[in-house]
Amino acid sequence: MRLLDAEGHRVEDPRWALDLSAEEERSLYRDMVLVRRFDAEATTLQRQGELGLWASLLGQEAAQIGAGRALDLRDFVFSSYREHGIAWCRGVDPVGMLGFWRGTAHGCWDPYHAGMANYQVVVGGHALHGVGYALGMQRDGADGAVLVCFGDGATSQGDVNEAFTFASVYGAPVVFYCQNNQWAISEPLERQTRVPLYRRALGFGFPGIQVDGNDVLACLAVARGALEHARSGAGPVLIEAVTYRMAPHTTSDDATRYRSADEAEEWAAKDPVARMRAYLERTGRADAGFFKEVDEEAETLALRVRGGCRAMPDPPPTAIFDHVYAGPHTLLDAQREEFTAFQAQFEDAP
Amino acid sequence: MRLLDAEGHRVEDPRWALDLSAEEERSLYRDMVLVRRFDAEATTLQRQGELGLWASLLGQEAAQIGAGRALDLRDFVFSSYREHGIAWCRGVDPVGMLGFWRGTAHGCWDPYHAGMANYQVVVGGHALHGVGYALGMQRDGADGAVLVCFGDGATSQGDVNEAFTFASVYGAPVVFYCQNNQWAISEPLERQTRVPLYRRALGFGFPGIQVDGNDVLACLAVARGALEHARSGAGPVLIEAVTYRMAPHTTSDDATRYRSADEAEEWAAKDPVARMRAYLERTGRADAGFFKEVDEEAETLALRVRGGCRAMPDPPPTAIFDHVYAGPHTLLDAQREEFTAFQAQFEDAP
Amino acid sequence: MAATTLAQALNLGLRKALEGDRKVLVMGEDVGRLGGVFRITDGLHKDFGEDRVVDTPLAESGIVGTAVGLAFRGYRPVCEIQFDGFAYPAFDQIVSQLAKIRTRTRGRVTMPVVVRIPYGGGIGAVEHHSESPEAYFAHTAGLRVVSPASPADAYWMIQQSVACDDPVIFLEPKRRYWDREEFEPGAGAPLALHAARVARPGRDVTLVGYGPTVRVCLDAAAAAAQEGHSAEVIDLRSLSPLDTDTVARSVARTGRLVVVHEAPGFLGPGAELAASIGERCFYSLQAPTLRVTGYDTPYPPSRLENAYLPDLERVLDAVHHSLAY
Amino acid sequence: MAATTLAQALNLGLRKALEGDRKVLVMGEDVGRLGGVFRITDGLHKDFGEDRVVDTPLAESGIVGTAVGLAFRGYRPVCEIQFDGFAYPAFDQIVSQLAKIRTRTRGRVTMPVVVRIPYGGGIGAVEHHSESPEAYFAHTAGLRVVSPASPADAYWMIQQSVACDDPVIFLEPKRRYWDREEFEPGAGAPLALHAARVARPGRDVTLVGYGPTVRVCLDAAAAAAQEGHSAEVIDLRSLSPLDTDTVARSVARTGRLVVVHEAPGFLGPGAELAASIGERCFYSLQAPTLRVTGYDTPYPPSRLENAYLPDLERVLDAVHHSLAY
Ligand SMILES: Cc1ncc(C[n+]2csc(CCOP(=O)(O)OP(=O)(O)O)c2C)c(N)n1
Ligand SMILES: Cc1ncc(C[n+]2csc(CCOP(=O)(O)OP(=O)(O)O)c2C)c(N)n1
Ligand SMILES: [Mg+2]
Ligand SMILES: [Mg+2]
Repeated sequence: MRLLDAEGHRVEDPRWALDLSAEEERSLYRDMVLVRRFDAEATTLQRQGELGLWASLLGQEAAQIGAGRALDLRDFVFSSYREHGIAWCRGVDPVGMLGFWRGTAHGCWDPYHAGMANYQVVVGGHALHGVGYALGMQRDGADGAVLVCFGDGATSQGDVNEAFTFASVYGAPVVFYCQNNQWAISEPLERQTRVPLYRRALGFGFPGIQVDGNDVLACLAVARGALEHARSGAGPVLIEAVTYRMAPHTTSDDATRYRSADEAEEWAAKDPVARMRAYLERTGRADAGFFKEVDEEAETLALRVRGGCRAMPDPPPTAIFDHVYAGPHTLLDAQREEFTAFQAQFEDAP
Repeated sequence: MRLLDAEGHRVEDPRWALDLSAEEERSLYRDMVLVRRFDAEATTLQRQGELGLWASLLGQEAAQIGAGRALDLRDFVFSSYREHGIAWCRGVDPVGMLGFWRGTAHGCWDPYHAGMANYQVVVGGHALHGVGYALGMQRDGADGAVLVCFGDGATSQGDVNEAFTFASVYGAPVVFYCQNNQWAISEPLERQTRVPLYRRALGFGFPGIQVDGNDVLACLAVARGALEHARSGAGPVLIEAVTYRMAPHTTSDDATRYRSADEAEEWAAKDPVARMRAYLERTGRADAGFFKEVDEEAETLALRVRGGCRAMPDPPPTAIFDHVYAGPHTLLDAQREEFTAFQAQFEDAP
Repeated sequence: MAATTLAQALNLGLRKALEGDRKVLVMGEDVGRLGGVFRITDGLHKDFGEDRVVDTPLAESGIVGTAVGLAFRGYRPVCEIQFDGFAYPAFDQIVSQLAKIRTRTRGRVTMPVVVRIPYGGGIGAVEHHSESPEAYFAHTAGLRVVSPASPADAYWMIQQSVACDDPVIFLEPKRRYWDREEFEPGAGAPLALHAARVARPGRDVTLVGYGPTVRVCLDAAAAAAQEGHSAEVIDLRSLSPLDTDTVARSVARTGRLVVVHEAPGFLGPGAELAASIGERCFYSLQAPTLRVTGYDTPYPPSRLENAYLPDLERVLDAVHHSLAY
Repeated sequence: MAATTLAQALNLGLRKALEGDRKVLVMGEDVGRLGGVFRITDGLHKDFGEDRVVDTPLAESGIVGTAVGLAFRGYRPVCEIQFDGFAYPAFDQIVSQLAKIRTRTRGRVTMPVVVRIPYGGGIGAVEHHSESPEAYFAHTAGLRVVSPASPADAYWMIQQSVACDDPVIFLEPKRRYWDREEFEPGAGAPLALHAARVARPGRDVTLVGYGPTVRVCLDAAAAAAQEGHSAEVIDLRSLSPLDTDTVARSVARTGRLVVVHEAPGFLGPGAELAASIGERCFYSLQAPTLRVTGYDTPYPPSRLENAYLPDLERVLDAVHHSLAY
């Protein structure tokens, strides 16, 4: 499924009508540029030692902004560690996202406030959470849906397939959103599947659809449709957004060990941000002033992120013991006390 | 897929030519009668306290004998706890099968001798073993295949789905054989899936086929075809044999709590043994003498099983410590010594 | 006031929990129409409906994983794992998710999930139906682990566990399901969920058990009494946190400690008690803490389980050894 | 003879194992072309081919489960789990299958499978990348559990583990991957796989560590020496079985034991040592066994890990406490 071809020509697909104002289209572009700039800044901060690690979304901006903008306040998201663009759409402060990568907290935003759970590191571990949350919505008579985001590699995990079964059997309002970025660290798609991933859903008894993940309009249209389907009580949908991880897996990774420059180049030509820009330019929906404005906004954001990250304080060491249990716990309470006493000893020292 | 209709009329299916001699067909019937009799005897032995538990295969004779007879010496089987009929076809002594249910041993036949692993109790736990074994065959250049047997309920387990992925990605010579007997203890098929189970395979990129599991000819033909497919290097196949668990889940279960007499009756009309008998009778491939002979053989078998079971000795208590490790292990070796000394104390007592 | 079995007491307790809070759900394999293979949820499906008493697909990770999601949404799921040996497919969801989500979210998301697991041996079952996995869970930060040994405790503790805002691994001593006790459901006030209980007072040696081995300890104490030794029996009731105060108070008096459990001894709960009581009661201990436990082998076939399980003879032997120091 | 890192030593050992037996396979996520995220399998894919150094689908249960099947067929798979926190999805296959198949089949089927797990903290990583799951495995009958602390041990122990006919959980102290040592690969005879080693002799107190904490113990011993206390340091090397003989011999002389590990203390390896040494050395112990361990919390975010991990100060403090008894 595609609504913009690689050169940014609008294609019509009668099944997926999408009627956006020029302003809405510009704002999709704006979001993509901003999260890309944020992402680049985070990579820099990692190189400067401000972050321990960063998993770049470079190349996946359309997939994430498209799906992220299809969501509304009724919905809830469970994602992996790479969905900064979705978090952005949920209103999570980018500086806030960095705490996890800096090592100050495992979870750095309020899930209920954002309508999105914190990053999940265990590949596939959150798919069942999404289904469970959706079962809760079902029981509550709520009219939202859950978006569960994971990668191509995650489809091999037992938990993801169990999530497919539970969602299908109970007709849970879930949209599974698989960003197939062609790689799971160093392993190409062929190590996870021999057929396109969207087909997995059919074997579990619900619809699967493949979308051009570098086409923000298509991602938005398909995600909207799928969410509507789920919200209406018609059960789960699997979307496979075909995209590309343009950066290494994380800042710790060296992608040159396992993939060719040719491949990277080929996908660079399909750059999702450039494609949307070409569309906006060609159709005259945005002018040079707009692009300049967005670029400036991106730099301002980068500055704010840099400053915010550097200013982010370390939590006090006793935070180790916080929030492990809701109620008292004799063992842990004793350990915290001992710990505090032991630390005090050093603080008293000259 | 079906080669015998419910009344025992032979149906031709050009994709599944099956050219059996009358003798071969009679022997399929004989196997079904014998394992059914064995199964009934085991149920009796359980009631008499000779066995702790028994999982009856009643109703699944065609599914098991059909697949079991499709195997040859090159192949290897990984099964769950209900595949007594498959074990029978692998030449496992029925008395030997009972040790597990009597509580004298967890594994009561030599897997390498039988070409079949011992019963697996963890639902789905063995599917990956089958794939791994098949990967070994592949590396050895062996020309056999692996048959992995499990139930409808097992298809919900993560491990079974991971097995599908591994088998598909590596093109492993495996036939997944799902006996869909409509129930997982008290849960009907709808609690595991909304679509026929054979379709699951398609989503993983390999063929799936549904067969009438109460038709021994069809089961044989389809299993033969699938094994040939796998052996030839063409990768895995999933067979869904649609059958019915005519008995309760195990001797501990009370099926009247969750399913209707109507349903049982409906399936009784599709009895796999009766169907084959009708075919043999109608076509004159077997006469009354044959049926009498088989019935007598079944009684002899039952007698032998009864006697063999009752005579089965308990292992010595020190067997607890046997075979836990291949080599010495200081902790366990010390425990065995202590245990022996402690026991000796009581033996010395008057 | 009739004698109630432990199984019935659990059923009553679950019923109370379901009645008391509409966010409470019961979920698992065969818990619905069948009422569970041990009938612990008998009748609940009929009375509370299939949205609250949920038959799940056959997948333990799926059960616990969706329970985590339901808890995220404000529900209080009570999961049943059919037998101890089938808890392991859910291990990742229990250890990496259920136990850690509260910490991960800095307290923003609570996980009031109960995972009920019938555990232990002695019922003549086949492989994987008789295991004692408590050490795995007790070692896991973020979980609470409890096990009732009597019908009254079962009745109260299941309700306390459901009411608890932390995840609770609720271990049911399956060979005691049919033990009877007279008690008045709803009457009286229960002991705190994590408090140990002196089940029989004594002076010479402290016997500590939980779940299925409390009875074994009581029997051994009775036999020891016949020999003129006074054994105090403590029912731990909770394995995480452990009520070491109660054990230490007892050992401070008796000077001797014998711990009895079915789980393998190596790195088992007995090791922890030996370590922590060793530290707390160093000067009062007259003998090393002795452990009477399952051997460090896989659980044996049922015809050998009597030799595997800690029994009166082995406990008594340990008492003699302890007293001989 | 050049200084070799622990990571390189593992690589050399694996290479030797692959060369020595064509049934040996290496399998896991990213172990092929990438050479593993820690480069432990660097170059092996190129030299031994993709049938022997196998990139697997992203599924840990699948990795261990297929390894079990391969072992059934006569292979000797060496599985890599990418990080400690990702071992749990494979827990059922490890605990209910890998560990038990030999017993289940009455010795007819052996399981010469090695599961390599980089473990422990101290590298500034995100959640799930710094855990110490050894207690789960050491408590599991049927497994052997070892952990090298030095390059030479890494080189030998990985080969011994591959040669072992039992399943071995091979724990690699990831923060020591880059530690260097001079040794001659292939020269000399290795210590037995399950033997502990006195890493530094001493008289006053015994410090026991393994994997990443051996260095912490040695540093603490050096600091203690400055204070005039002579600490003996033992590197356990094996957690199952535990070489309690070597520890008991030391404690019989020193009378004092401090155990140091990163895993949470509650029901951790330190508890087992306290219990078994308490039993073996009851009359020689001058002080209770003290434990310096990770706290009983989830592993904290990396900015707090220094406060979480046992360090010189905490070990020294325990030494002082022990000596004060
Ligand atoms: C259960 C588990 N196993 C292994 C890892 C290590 N790991 C982190 S990301 C990753 C690859 C994930 O690939 P994919 O699902 O395609 O997502 P992507 O990173 O491409 O977005 C792996 C193997 C993990 N985090 N969790
Ligand atoms: C992992 C696991 N969970 C639960 C069980 C308990 N149990 C035993 S058999 C069974 C139902 C299996 O149903 P199915 O796969 O359809 O096989 P069938 O018994 O019908 O042959 C269950 C839930 C188990 N053995 N293993
Ligand atoms: Mg990917
Ligand atoms: Mg079934």
